[in-house]
Order: sequence, then structure tokens, then C-alpha cells
Amino acid sequence: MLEIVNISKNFGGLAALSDISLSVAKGETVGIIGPNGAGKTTAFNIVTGTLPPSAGKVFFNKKDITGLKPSRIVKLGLARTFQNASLYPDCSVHENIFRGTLWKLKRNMFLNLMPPAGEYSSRLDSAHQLVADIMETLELESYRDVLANELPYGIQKKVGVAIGLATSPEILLMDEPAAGLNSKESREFGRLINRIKAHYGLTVLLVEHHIALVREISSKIIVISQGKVIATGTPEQVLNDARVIESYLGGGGWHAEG
Amino acid sequence: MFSETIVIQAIVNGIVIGSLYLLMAIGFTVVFGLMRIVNFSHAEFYMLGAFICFVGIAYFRLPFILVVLATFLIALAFGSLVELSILKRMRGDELSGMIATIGIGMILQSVALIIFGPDPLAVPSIAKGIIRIGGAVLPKARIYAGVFSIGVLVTMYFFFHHTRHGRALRAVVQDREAAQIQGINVSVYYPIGFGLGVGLASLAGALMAPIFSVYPTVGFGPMVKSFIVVIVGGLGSIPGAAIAAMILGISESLSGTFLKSSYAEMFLFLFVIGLLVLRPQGLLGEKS
Amino acid sequence: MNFKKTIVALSLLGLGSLAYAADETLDVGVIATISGAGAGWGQAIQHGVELAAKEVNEAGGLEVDGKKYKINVITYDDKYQAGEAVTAVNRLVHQDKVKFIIGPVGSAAAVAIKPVTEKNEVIMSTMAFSEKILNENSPFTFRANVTTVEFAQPQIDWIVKKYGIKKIGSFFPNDETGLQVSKDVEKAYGNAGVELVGKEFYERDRVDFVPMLTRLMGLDVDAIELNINAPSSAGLIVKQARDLGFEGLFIRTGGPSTQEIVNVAGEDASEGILVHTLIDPDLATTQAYMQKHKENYTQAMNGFSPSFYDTARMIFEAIKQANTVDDTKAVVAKLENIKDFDGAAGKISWTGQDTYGINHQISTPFYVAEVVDGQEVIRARCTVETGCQDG
Amino acid sequence: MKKNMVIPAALVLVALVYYVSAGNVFYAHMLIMAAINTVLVSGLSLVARTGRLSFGHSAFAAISAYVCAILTTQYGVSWVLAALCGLAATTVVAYLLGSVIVKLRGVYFVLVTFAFAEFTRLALLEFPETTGGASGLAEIPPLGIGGFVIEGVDRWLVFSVLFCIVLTLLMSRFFKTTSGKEYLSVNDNPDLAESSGISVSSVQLASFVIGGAITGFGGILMSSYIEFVSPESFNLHLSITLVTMLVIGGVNSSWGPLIGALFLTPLPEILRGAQEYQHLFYGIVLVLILMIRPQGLVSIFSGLSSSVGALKKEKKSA
Repeated sequence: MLEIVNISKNFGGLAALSDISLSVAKGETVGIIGPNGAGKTTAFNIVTGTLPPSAGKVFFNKKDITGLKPSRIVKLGLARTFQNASLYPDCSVHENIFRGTLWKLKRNMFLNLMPPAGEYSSRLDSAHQLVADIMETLELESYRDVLANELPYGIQKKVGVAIGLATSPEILLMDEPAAGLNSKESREFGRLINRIKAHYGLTVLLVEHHIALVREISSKIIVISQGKVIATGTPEQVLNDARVIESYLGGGGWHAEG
Repeated sequence: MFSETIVIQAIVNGIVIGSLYLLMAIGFTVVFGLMRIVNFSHAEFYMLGAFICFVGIAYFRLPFILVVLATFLIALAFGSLVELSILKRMRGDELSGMIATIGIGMILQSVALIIFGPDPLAVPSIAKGIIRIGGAVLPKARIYAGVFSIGVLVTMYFFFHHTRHGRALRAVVQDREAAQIQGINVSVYYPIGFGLGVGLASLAGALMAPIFSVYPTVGFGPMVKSFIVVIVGGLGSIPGAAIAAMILGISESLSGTFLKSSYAEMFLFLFVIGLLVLRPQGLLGEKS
Repeated sequence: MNFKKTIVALSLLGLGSLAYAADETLDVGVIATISGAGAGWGQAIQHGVELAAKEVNEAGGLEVDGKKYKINVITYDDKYQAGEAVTAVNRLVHQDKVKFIIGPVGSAAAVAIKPVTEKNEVIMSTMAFSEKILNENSPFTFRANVTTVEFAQPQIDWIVKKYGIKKIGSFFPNDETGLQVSKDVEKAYGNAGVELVGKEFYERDRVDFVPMLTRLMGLDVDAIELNINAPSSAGLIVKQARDLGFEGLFIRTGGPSTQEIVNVAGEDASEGILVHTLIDPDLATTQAYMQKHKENYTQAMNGFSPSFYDTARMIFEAIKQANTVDDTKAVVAKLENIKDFDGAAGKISWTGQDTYGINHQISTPFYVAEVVDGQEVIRARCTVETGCQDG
Repeated sequence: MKKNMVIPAALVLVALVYYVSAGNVFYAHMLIMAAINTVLVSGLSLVARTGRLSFGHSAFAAISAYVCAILTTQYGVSWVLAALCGLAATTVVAYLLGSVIVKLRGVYFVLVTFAFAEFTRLALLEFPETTGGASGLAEIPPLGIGGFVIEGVDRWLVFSVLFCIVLTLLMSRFFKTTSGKEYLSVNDNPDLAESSGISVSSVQLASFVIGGAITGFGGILMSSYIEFVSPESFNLHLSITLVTMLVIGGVNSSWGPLIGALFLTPLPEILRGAQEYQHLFYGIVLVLILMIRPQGLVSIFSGLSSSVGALKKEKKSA
């Protein structure tokens, strides 16, 4: 479904990524881990279109999406969430999630001044249904009219995921979803990811610093260190691989708690 | 039949005007680098300097150097006060800060209009006569102002590179976040930085007052030109501004001498728009 | 150093004379540049009209059709911008219901508001130099001062003969007035056998004239023509030219504003400038007016002020003769036929039939004076008809 | 709609009653100018609500006003056709300039629009044969649609007030629709909007072009009402006044332009005697509004400042 082929990226001499290739099949939950500064986030930003690569290609469902704007990539079915759960601060949770569906509700702005009609109103209804369904699945009904900037952090993260889901993606890329969560919350978050994967038939790609969450829910783990892929495989294979342990111990702190 | 003396004369005049734009531009860069806002009251602080110089010389008959120094100190203090009282509340929000400087500019201008009235007032000339360099005739008053502003530029260079506060302020101007990480208490530098920025604008106003007349809207032209210098030189880059200021000063003086001057100004803006679009970071600015 | 009194005080003065016994009031509008470039000329209009009104009111008001009218002057500042003048004339004509307007200063403003005054049959007597102002299908428009069309040729002939000038450079503001005057001045110097070399047009708010002066001096002109530049610009040109070591002659054919030029350029730099002026200090009536002006205002009196004092009095005279304050057609008929009116500036009558096709151009005596120690000394006396003689 | 409809509607009614009751031609003149200013500010507000501040809108008003004036005065074109050409010219220029500068970061966008406005003003001064140069164009024929000519204060009063009220209602309706919500999303959080399938650059370009056209039409209304136009009527002072009215009126709501224009337009006339007090009042009110409710009134701009901020985040995270 998603393939990254020989991607390199350098910032004025510093090679953040050098010749990385990896792939994510439909229905998988793949976790990308690696010490700080290994290039995980750079890879993430290249795939989501925020950052153009220096070399290499990105394919999604066999289509070359290298260098496309994020807004174009989302329409193809590839959505993302933000590490700091960035939301629309002054809007309610319902409004935040509804705005995820806007790209499917395109209509000429002058025509739109008229009340909804014909085919457009059916699209509008299905969008509202989707939002209701997402809020139910993520248990957010009780926060429906709460303003985003008044939500507890954990709930904000959930709303971030909800917005991603509202764009009806085929694959959901999550940027350090466990960041800022304690171990109980991150375990809960893991169960949430599995639930939405099943409910919406999603493929998930996580970029994560905390091994615990990734080990629990990933079907495949890819380890990146110093801009290179150093290991790929099931959680058991990868986490006992000597090179991975050495790079983590040597390169950064080992967060194997819980 | 334009002999080279005319060209020399035009170039020297260009350097003097260029140094005026540079003073304004560095002041503007400090404010922009520090607070990420376009200071729309820069013109009024230039005018403030011009009027302080006018009052100092025409009223109190003080020597020019003393008046210029006093102007800088008054403007520095006043600028810091303005930052602490008004802009401090908007440090996060660059747009409100920018629009607030418009308000500050309006207040200063109308106060000047009420006190001094609309008509141009002349500052008694600080130096009579001319200097001849190989046939080229250079008015002494302008050279005096040019030399003085270059002197200020050198002191500024020394301050920014060889004093503790200077280096800290420069770090903050270049990259606010990086400076914070290195433990520089940024909030201390906000008022000083804004004060210094507008102080330089007032200094330029005071230096140029004896050459041109003084009236409430005197600062508008130099402000627009210093905007252009900063854009061409690259926002936040002081060496870039220095080169751009000289290019602008000299080309303006040359085109004024040889071309129909109003065309020059129109093409200048066209050039700036083109540059901003093709190379937003300007000549020397780093690609942030 | 005389700081200008704030404008508020001035306009209050205009309203101050409410207490008189007259039973009716006649509103007269003034549109003038009170702030910005050319403020000196704007105040010449305002003060001239206010003094004329004050004089009539002190004498018990203007007697028309059995009723005594107290004259109330309403002044608006057009900031030398045509857009502001249009807003002011809309207010005067529609809200204040004024039938007589004196001003504006600039040609751009006058051209812009003329359609409004003509359509509403409001008499307008302007200072603007543009030739577009007076023509046969603008019956309600007059001009209250001589322009370069009238005085340029006689003055230039006299100066060229007396000072023997060969090459002259010139500066003009880049607007309607500048364009117009540059044509008249170039024609006049051509007829006098002088080559007008550098014709420099500049933006109104320019302050640095050194580059343009450098070019003129490169053409080694022996005189520079200042014509109708705003006083502040003319002052800067003189000052910066002297700074550059220019020893040649300065000639100002137009726009009397010697005091402002001396203020900006300084007394020694403006020594020897030949200026056009409308005031002969030895004339008794002019002296009386200058004294009255000193009693009422702190600012120095501008050279145009007497002509606007006279224009206002001629309009009041025409209203009295026509015995009506509303029928402006009748007032125009009377105003046009006033001859040899004894004004502060000397004997006044009308001219302009051959140049504009309508006799609405005022013809007052004018003089060529030399600036000595900051003061004007009359060197030649001239009239439109007789040209200039050594005075 | 954050601010419900009651308060702004009440404010507008109070102002209308105050103006009309005075029954005096001059107050009608001020109300017409307030209505025209509302149209000018509404164009600016549309751009501001996608997180962009433009100092170039005076240029768009100038372009459409001049094209319309030149066509009517020099080529005898009917007012309606000339107005359409004026609008077309502004829209094309806004599109060309917009598509080039829409990707620029916050501060550069402000500086380019500032430079563009100055360039336009100087260009109008430079070609006197067509634009009348500094003396401008006088005797612009009145606004005539078919046979019906809008001339004289009372017809203008009805037409302009009606037009600006309808425009404000349409704008307020627009921001409730899904297209309007795209504008608001781009302003509230451009990165999130981009990642939810809303192309930030095309939304900002659309708002810049349509905003330019609205302000352009405002320019045509102004020149047709005053029947005169000169480069000075579209200088930086106009841009700053429009921004001031927008901010004081309230950038958050579609009623901001109307409220800002209604309360600030009469100021220059009331203080006609002493112009400088007007600017003093403008300056003080502007600063106070920004100090007391920096987030309230200007939160719409958080989009802009965060787009500058976002850039820094991106730099850091790479």
C-alpha cells in the first residue's frame, strides 16, 4: 500500500536520512522507532508531503505521491495526526471533527450561499453521520460542545485522531502518539488504535519514541538509527537484535518501562 | 558632457543618504529580529529625533554633537518605555504588535502636529560652506552628517560584536529561540532592543534635520526606503542591510542626477516586489 | 520663533463675531490649504476673507434689500489634496448652503470642485494658476490673483534686460499647476531670448534636491527659476544650491512667499533672490491692510493676502449692488463690471477676455522685488497692460 | 458565529437612527461614506479571516476606480460596463499578485502588499495623459444602471446603505457554510487545515482575489459618488485607515467592517476643524483595543502568527 524507495534527505551537509526504503502492507500496524534525531520525524514529514525529499520516491497504492502538497495526499486517503495534537482552539470538539470532512464537501462558494440541495445535501448528511460515528467510537460524545483549548491533554490527542479519521483515510500516520502520556494512558491509547483499526479497516503507521506502545500493537517494527534502517521484523525479532539494543543504549535512553 | 566630478559628487551624496537609510534599517532590523514585527512607527521616531534636534539647536543653541547624543538617549529611554507599557502585552502576537505600532505612530504624529504645526521649520545649519575634492563640490553640512552616521555605525558594530550585552542582543535578534536555549533572558532585551531600534531611527532624524527641513511627516520617506533596504538586504541580516543601503543611496542619487527621478522610485518598488517573490530571504539573509 | 497657533483657534476667530446686532447672516465659504505644503497661501486666503468680513460686520453688516447681513466665514482645510477639496465643497454647498466660495489654492483642487460650484451656481474665486479654470462656459468662476500667464512675460523681459541672463534651469512640482506653469515660463523665457535648459519635475514631498541641482550646475546655468514651488521646497532648493556653491541668480516668477523661503533657506542663502510680489509697502492702502493683519494674526502676512481681501470686498460690493444674496447670476453681472476698484493692492479691474474668452481674471498691479537681508525691496513696478518699469 | 446576531444588529440600528434622524444632508453624506468604507473594509476582512494582513488593498480600490473612471470619462463607456471592466482588471491583478505571493511567510506578505500599493500610487502619478497624474480625474459620470441614474444624496443613501447591509449579511452567511469554514480552518490552524485536505494556498489565494474584487468595487462606488479620483485618495493613509477600522470594528465577526466604518467614518468630519485630533483619537483607540483585548479582537490573526511560528516548528523538528 505505502512504499518508500531510496529516500535521502540532507540539510546543508547533515544527512538526516540516507537511502531509506520501507513498505507498509494493507491492514498492517507498522511502528518506526529509533533514538532521538535518528530521522524518524524527517521520514514522517516526507511521506505526509510537509517536506520534499532530496532523493528517492514515495508510492501510495502504486501512485507516485513524492512532493505532493499534504492537502493533495490526504485526498488520496493518507491522513496524519500531530505530535502535539494541534486542534482548532476556539471551536467545539464537534466542529473540530466536522472540519476534517470539509474537503469532501467542496461546493462553489457563491452557490453555497443557497441552502444545501440535491447531491450536496446528501454528502453533507453522510459527513454528519461519519462525525457522529467517530465520536461514538472514540467515546467523545460527552465532550461534544467543549472548546478544544479547554480539554484535558489526553482527550485533545483523541480529538486529533478523530480529525484524521474524519478525512476518511485508508492509512493513518501517527506522529509520536504516546508523547506526553503516562504508561496507563499510552496502553489505553494502544487499545484505542486497535479498536479504530478494526472499526474502519485502517492501516496504521506509527512513528514513536516509546518502545512500550509500539511493541504492544505493531505487527512489524522498523528501526532507524543515524538516518539508516538497521532492522525490520516482528517486535520479538527486532527488540532482541544486538545492533538495535546497542544503537539504543549507545545512541539514546532505553525506554523499555512497563 | 557629464564630467566625472558630477559622478563623484553624486556617489558621495549617495553614500551620505545611504548611511541615513542604513541607520534606519539597522534600527528596523533590531526591532524586527527581536519582536518579529514590522515597526510602522519607525517614521515617527525619525521625526521625534528631528524635532529634538530642532529644539536643541534652534532653542537652546547647544552644540550639534551634544544634541545628537541627547536625542539618542531620550529616544532609547522613550522607546523602552513604549515597549514596556504597550508592546509588552503583545509579545506573543506579532500581528497585534504590528498594528499597535501603527497606533503609536499616529499618536506621535498628531502630538507633533499639535505642538509644532504643519509647516516645515528650518534647523540653523551646523556647518557652512563646501569641501572641494578634485573639482567635486561636497556641502560640508552633509559630509559632517555622513561622517557622524558612519561613526555611529562603527560604534554599533563594536557594540554588537565586542560587548556582552551587544552580543546577547545580536543573538536574540538572529534567532530568538536559540538565544533562549543558551540561557539569555530574552524578556530583558525586549525593551532595550526596541529602545535601541527606535533610538537609531531618531539618531538618523537628528543627523539629517540640519540638511532637510523638519515637519511632522518628514519620517515617511526614509521609513519606506529603510523598509526596502531591509527587504533587499534580507530581514534580520545587518551586513545585508549595509550593502543594500549603500546600493539604494547611490543608485537613488545617480538616478536623481541623470534620470527623471520619479521613474527611478517607481522601478525601485517593482524591483523590490520581484526580489521578495524570487528570493524572499533577500541578498544575504539566510533561508530560514 | 513663532510657533503656529493651532488651527482650532483660527477657525474659532472666524465664528467669534456672533454678537453683532445684524439680524441675518450671510455665510461665505473658504476652501484653503491650512496644513501641508502651501499652507502659507491657504492662510493668505483665509485671513484676507476674514478681515474683509470683520470690517463689514464692524460697520454694522452688509445692507442688502433692506436687511443687514452679518458675514460668517466657514473655512475648510483641503490639505492641498483634490479629494479633500471635493468633500469640503460638498459640505459647503449641500449642508452650509453657501452661495460664495473663495479658494482653493491648488489647481488640482480647483479643477475638481468647479463642476460642483458651476452646477449649483455658486460663485467661486480661486487662486489656482491652471488655464482650465476660466472659460466662457464657467460663468460663476473667477480668479482672485494674477497668474504666470499675466505677469511672467513682462517680469522676465525686464529681468533678462537688466541682469543679462543667457541660460536658466528650472524646477516644477509634478502636478497640474507645475505642468501648466512650466509651459508659460518656458514660452516667456523663449520670447525673451533665454534658453531654458534643465526642466526638473519632482514629487511634491521630495526633500533632497542635490542630485537635480548637480545636473543643473553641470549645464552651468547662470540662474535658477523657482516659479510657483511650494515655499518649503523653494527654500530647500535655494539652501542646497548655495551649499553646493551655486553663486548664480535665483528668480521666482510666481507665488509670493518670501518670508517662508527665508525661514527655510536662511537669510544669507536667500540674499539677492528676485521675487514676484503683489505688495508695494509704500502704498498707503497696502500699509493699512498690513497693519490690520498684524493686529489680528501672529503669522507673517503672505503676499497674496491683500488680493483676497480685495476679492472678498468686491464680492460684497457686487452683492450690495445686485441687492440680493441668492440670485448669483445678478451678482456675477455686477461683479464683472466693477472697474478701478480701489483695493489694498492698488487699482483693480478685470482682464482675460482675449486669453480665456471671459473677463473673470483679476488685474492687479504687481512688482519685481529683490530680497535684501530677508526683506523685499521693490526694483520694478508693473501692470498687465503697461509691462514693467524701473521703480 | 461567536458573537450572536443580536448585539451587532442592535448597534447598526442605533447608528442608522442617529444618522437619519439628524435629517441633514451632511449626515447622509457621512452615512454614505460609512457604507462605502464598509465595502472597502469587507474586502480586507475576507483576506484577514484566512490569516493574512494586506496593506495593498488601497491599490485594488485604485485600479478598479481608475479603470472605471477612465472608461467612462475618456471613452464614453456605460457605467455598468466600465464598472465590470474595473472589477475584472482588479481581479486579474489580484490573481496575478496573489498567486505569486501567497506562499510568502507572514511578514513578507505584508511588506510585498505595502510595496505594491506604493508602486501603484506612483504608477498612477507617472502617466498624466491617461490617469490625469497628480491632479486626478474629475467629472466622473454618476452611477447609472440602465436608465436609472444614482445621483444626489438621497438615492445614494438608499443604494449604498442597502448594498453594504446586504454584503455584510452575505459575508456572515458565507462563514456559516462549508466553504466559509474552510477559510476559518485555514486561519485557526493552517497546518491542521492543510493536513485535513484543505489547500491553504488556494484558500488564501481565493480570499485575496475575491477580497480584492470587493474592495475594488468599493473603490468604484467611492469614485462614482465623489465624482473625482486622484492617486492621493488611495495612498498608504487609506490602507492604514481600513486596517484600523477592521481591527477596532472587530476582525472576528462579519459585522466588524460595518461597525468599524460606522463609528470611525464620521470622525474626520466631526473634528474637521482640527485634523490632528482625529489621528490622535484613532491612535489611542487602536492601541487601547489591542492592549485590552489582544486575543479577543485579533485572535483571527493567530493563524498568521502561527504560520510564522509553524515555520519555526518545522525548522526545529527536521
